[in-house]
Amino acid sequence: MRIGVFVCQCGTNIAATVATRRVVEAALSMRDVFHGESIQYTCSDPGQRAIIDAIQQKNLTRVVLAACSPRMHETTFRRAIAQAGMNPFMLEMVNIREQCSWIHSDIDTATEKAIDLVRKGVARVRRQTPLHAGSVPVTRRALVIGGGVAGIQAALDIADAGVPVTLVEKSPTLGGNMARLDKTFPTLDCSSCILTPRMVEVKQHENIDLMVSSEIENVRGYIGNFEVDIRRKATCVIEEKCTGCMICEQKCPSRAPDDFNAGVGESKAISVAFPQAVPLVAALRKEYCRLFLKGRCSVCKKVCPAGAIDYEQEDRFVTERFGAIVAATGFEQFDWKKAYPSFGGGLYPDVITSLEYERMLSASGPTGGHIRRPSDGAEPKHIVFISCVGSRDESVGRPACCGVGCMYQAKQAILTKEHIPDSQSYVFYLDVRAGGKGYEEFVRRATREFGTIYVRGRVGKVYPRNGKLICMGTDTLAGHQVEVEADLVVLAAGLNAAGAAAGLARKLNISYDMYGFFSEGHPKLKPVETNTGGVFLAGACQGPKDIPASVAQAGAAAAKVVSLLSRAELETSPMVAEVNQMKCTGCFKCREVCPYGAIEEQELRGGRRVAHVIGSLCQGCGLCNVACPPAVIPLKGYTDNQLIAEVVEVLREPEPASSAGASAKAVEVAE
Amino acid sequence: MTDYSYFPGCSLASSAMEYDASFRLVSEVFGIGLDELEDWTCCGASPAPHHWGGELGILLPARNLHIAGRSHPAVVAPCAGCYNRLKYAQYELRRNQQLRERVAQVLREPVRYETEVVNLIEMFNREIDPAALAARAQGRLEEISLATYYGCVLTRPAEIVNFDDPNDPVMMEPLLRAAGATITHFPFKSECCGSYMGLAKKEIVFRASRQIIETALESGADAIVTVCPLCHQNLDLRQRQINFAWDTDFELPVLYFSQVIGLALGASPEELGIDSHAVSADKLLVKIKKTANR
Amino acid sequence: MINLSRSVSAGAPIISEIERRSGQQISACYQCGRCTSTCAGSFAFDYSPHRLMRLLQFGMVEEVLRSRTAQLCLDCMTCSLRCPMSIDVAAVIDTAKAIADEMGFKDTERDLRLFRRGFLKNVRRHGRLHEAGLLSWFNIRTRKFTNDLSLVPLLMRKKKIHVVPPRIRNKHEMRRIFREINGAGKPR
Amino acid sequence: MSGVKIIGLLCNWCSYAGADMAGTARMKQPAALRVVRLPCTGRVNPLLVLKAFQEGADGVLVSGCHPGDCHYNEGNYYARRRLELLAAMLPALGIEPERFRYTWVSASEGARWTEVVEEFTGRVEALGPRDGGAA
Ligand SMILES: Cc1cc2nc3c(=O)[nH]c(=O)nc-3n(C[C@H](O)[C@H](O)[C@H](O)COP(=O)(O)OP(=O)(O)OC[C@H]3O[C@@H](n4cnc5c(N)ncnc54)[C@H](O)[C@@H]3O)c2cc1C
Ligand SMILES: Cc1cc2nc3c(=O)[nH]c(=O)nc-3n(C[C@H](O)[C@H](O)[C@H](O)COP(=O)(O)OP(=O)(O)OC[C@H]3O[C@@H](n4cnc5c(N)ncnc54)[C@H](O)[C@@H]3O)c2cc1C
Ligand code: SF4
Ligand code: SF4
Ligand code: SF4
Ligand code: SF4
Ligand code: SF4
Ligand code: SF4
Ligand code: SF4
Ligand code: SF4
Repeated sequence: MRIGVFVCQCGTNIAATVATRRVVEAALSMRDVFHGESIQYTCSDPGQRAIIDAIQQKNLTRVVLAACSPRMHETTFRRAIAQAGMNPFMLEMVNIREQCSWIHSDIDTATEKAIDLVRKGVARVRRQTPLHAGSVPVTRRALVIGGGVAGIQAALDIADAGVPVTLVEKSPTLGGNMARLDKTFPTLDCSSCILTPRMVEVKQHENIDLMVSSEIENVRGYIGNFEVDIRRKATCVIEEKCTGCMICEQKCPSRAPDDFNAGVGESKAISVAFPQAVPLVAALRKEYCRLFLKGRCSVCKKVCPAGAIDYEQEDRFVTERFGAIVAATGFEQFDWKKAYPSFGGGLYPDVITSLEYERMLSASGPTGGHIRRPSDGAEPKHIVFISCVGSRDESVGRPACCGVGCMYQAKQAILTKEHIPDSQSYVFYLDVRAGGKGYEEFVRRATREFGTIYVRGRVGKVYPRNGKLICMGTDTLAGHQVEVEADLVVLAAGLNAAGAAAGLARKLNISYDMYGFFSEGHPKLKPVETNTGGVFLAGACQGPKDIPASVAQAGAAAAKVVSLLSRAELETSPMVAEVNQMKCTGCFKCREVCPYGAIEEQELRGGRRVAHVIGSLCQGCGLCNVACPPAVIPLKGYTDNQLIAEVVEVLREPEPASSAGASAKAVEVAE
Repeated sequence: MTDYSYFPGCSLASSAMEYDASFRLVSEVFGIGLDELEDWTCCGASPAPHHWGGELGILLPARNLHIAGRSHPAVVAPCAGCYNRLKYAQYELRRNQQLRERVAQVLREPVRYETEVVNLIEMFNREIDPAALAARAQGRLEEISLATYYGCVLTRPAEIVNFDDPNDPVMMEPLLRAAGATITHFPFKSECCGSYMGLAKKEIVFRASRQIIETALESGADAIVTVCPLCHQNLDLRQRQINFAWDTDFELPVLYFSQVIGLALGASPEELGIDSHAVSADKLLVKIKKTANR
Repeated sequence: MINLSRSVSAGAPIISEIERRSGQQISACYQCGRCTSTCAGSFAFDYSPHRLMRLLQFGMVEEVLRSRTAQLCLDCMTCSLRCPMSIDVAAVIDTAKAIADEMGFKDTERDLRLFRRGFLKNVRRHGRLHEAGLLSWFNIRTRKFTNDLSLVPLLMRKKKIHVVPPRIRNKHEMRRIFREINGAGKPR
Repeated sequence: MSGVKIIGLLCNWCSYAGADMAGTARMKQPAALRVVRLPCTGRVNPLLVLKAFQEGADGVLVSGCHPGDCHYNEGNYYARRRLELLAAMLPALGIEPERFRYTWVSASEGARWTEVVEEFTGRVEALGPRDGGAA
């Protein structure tokens, strides 16, 4: 056995804190280590070359690389050593950057720790056996969850590439939040004008199967082969028959909140979400319907000219297979009411959220595009916009920036002036974040062309006085307390992931942050991937995002999906469990714990029933390994032997490095 | 060589006489004729545009511009303040018909306002060939480092005075370099010296001028060169007051541009009025190379 | 406490007058403070230039018109030169000063006003500035008899100060110019 | 130098990534911890923990995904059950239970990881090296 140890300097990232030469010398005194070398940038071309050369010249059979996190570069280096003709799994990376040089300052301490880690790596790689990747066929069909602008874009891009897509949207229509917006920054083009044609395209696309009023019930499987149960919720309307004539809505006697209009205005128990909805069908909400609550009505059924009403309808479940999944479930505004009693906590009808205001601005909204105070329907003249409500506020546990507030406030102030020329808008802000292309210019227009007064400071309190809402604020620039007697107050409430995103994340096996936003694989290098293979992210479900960014990310996710599904087969990880059937007692404790149903019974020739791991299903969690009473189902790459050796070696006091041993083997330190 | 109408302004006729003397001397050497405006009056300086509605800020310079219109195509105003006032009046008269009528009404004559207004730096640059100057200077200033100070109103507002780059004026440099002098890197060349606050609000002058002197010294200059009598007053006449107020011990001579050119030509400090400054220029003067007379 | 909903509309007429006369747009200022950073006089002001702009944006006209800033500004235009939004701040302040004069706000920086008035009176009388006359007049009026006295011997020695005032020929024209301007508060 | 050595058994998907994040953000930490990477805390055999103590570890820290967030759906539930049992056994084996900790740190919680390391190292240092363990 001939092991090579390579110690990366990562420029000065490692070398400034870890004496890499000392690490190499220490490594050379370890058993079976025949080569030691310190490399400036190992992942660079010459760095990889150096490893390959050393393997070939010194006939190395195993490699330990002390560098950055294996989560970063393990695949890079597996590929490199495979090029040298070695089995790619005979590599062990120990992390002396994230776990050493970057978190310690003292060179001796860091070097000593790095040596311990190398010793651990050597111990482990000595017990490594060559592994060979298998392969599984890929299902050439994609699932997009969420029908906002991001989901629409992703679905269209994938479908245009010829890959069939199922788009699952939980509400009765496509469009998401963008459909609620009036005009959009920074160009002020009309939201529905640009979105509606895309929605229609989805509906008509031959490769897209659109499922509205549907949700994901359950996800099984893994990259290339997911099996998903979809719940198609009962709407009591037969989608294929409904023509969207809205007669039912007109005649329905039961009032209901208007979800689409963000609660501004009212709707009916049966309704079409909005006139441009796609698909244009009605949906009935049983929780508001007189028939379901009191047992008497059926008006809609009587009036429907298409005979589309079916009160007996029940939730249906369909199960489909997909090779890849794009989550595009978007965002919702955080409920500010509890967190901000100082703004009335929801008691003042004229304190509204920005999304509610969007509906008021929109010509298709409940006020027909007229700005009206909810309390008395009067046209407001002094409108106060408060930014960062539930954003950048640690006292309410929400430190993040909402990412879009500054921009849409500038937009709303501009639109306000256009709607009511003799109005005056005020924006209370912390700092105006306008990082995009053309954004700063847009904000400047709000002040210069539309006379918006920007006041730098948080509002302390909003309270009613003489029919006005007094906003007590400050302007830190003038150094004065200020107050505005407002007619209407609009809050830029912070953003959360869409409700139930956390539940979906669990089903998809991806992680999420404190706001429910899904975590990307790497903030820079894998912005649309997740840590679960085959699951991608698009739009505001990953974090606050405006439309251009949502669409860009959706396009990127689609490209990832298409490239994944362009392959007929996928390589599977060989780091799976394997039963030593000779010693298996057939207790099947392993099968009980396996989350993937990867363990089956097999009958040996003598009739003995033993466990068998289906390699393509096993995900390598190791639960069975621990559960097995006689310990005969090792997880390859993480065997008990290996783990114990790591622990033992890392705890062992190193014998003083025999310089003789070191010099006996050639020390090569590339500086 | 061209002849110029010459508008000295109040300062050059009194507290800045040495500026007038040195200007005339250099002009004479190069054969530039100076025709002092007949019966000129004050340009209005800073107070005029800022008092009594500001109308005086146009009328006073307009009267002088009008007189200049009688003789030569260009009028030279060495004082930066006068120059700015004349340019300002001209700019406003050019674009405002009503104003022209108003001025005509007061002057009892249609106002002549198209005479070209030039500064002394502009005039020297135009009329003096650097090579000719170099030939006459014979490297007299080779040991001398100068901080060229332009002040504020000479270059501002750029769209009105249209003189050099307001952010980094350099027009003094070609001639000074030709005369052999080294120009230091002087970041305060167009900051304000405190303007006319010397009498009523001294602390502003003390602070502003102190920074200018300090930075000029830091730049390694042996002297500051200026074209503005008010700047000169603040930097030279008040240097002792500044030292007293800030507990500094500056001793940095401040010379007019024309005086420096005069020195390059070999004129004596007395002829150029350098001895009339508050801060002694002796240390600088010994650095001037003793060469053949002009 | 500034009540924005009132001050903004109350200040609007004068603000737009300032904007019209100065040719500047107050709302263009985004409060970066560069004007103040570069101002030679702001340490002596009550409102630094950017704060003065802010007060104007908020319609706080009276504060601005009564401010010492409006009087003390040197009109050096450094702020204007450096403003990233290309606002001629000096012109704004200058206009405010003019309007303050017209509206009779006369309580701030009396000495400075006196100086300017004395200067112009001096010029009216002699046609050209009589520096010695202005100095002694100013010192007597402000009762600061020793102001700049230390400079006098030097000036005398260098013959830079003239006891006899300058004379011009066309004195009536000078008188007429001063007579015919319609500025507020000018001496009759 | 504190002189104690701590073994960290970290799930690749959550805590190992969280530790990476802390490193990337250069959050300084005490140096006593030596990390062993595992696919899941469900792979942690209690015997491995005992082995670590037996070999002289002064503390053992197991950290994985938050409950419900396991990359393998439920691995951390199994881990929790097993490790709770283990923790209960430790005193009988003469090991102070404070020397063992089982916790959750997600991939985005670099700061929390740093706190956990600081807090746990502090705790183990207060107890000092184990008798008969690493000097
Ligand atoms: C007040 C306001 C004004 C704005 N103005 C602008 C602007 O002018 N310009 C601009 O560029 N951006 C603007 N934005 C941002 C813009 O709204 C977002 O960038 C955009 O809507 C994000 O699109 P999305 O598809 O990612 O998410 P969404 O629009 O939120 O769409 C998500 C979709 O997924 C569905 N869904 C959610 N959960 C599930 C689930 N579990 N299963 C199935 N379906 C699900 C939802 O019903 C929805 O249809 C504004 C935002 C706000 C709050
Ligand atoms: C000082 C600074 C610090 C930054 N720090 C961060 C940070 O900490 N984090 C972060 O996320 N981002 C940071 N950024 C931003 C980051 O650098 C950019 O987002 C990123 O580099 C953009 O990558 P790119 O490939 O689009 O462009 P580039 O990196 O500019 O690459 C463009 C390439 O195209 C080549 N090229 C140009 N024209 C042609 C042509 N006509 N034909 C052929 N080739 C051509 C160029 O030579 C170059 O190699 C920073 C930027 C700056 C300026
Ligand atoms: S391999 Fe890792 S540690 Fe080495 S240079 Fe590359 S990034 Fe840095
Ligand atoms: S359900 Fe019937 S009445 Fe209602 S919209 Fe559809 S077709 Fe019209
Ligand atoms: S049954 Fe009656 S109440 Fe229910 S949705 Fe139909 S019309 Fe409305
Ligand atoms: S985008 Fe603007 S409004 Fe939203 S939190 Fe950030 S700074 Fe505040
Ligand atoms: S737990 Fe072990 S012994 Fe029992 S069936 Fe599975 S492999 Fe065989
Ligand atoms: S390691 Fe074992 S428990 Fe985990 S997936 Fe594979 S077979 Fe199932
Ligand atoms: S013009 Fe006035 S405000 Fe502007 S920099 Fe000069 S002194 Fe300051
Ligand atoms: S420099 Fe211009 S933009 Fe900046 S604060 Fe001053 S006036 Fe406003």
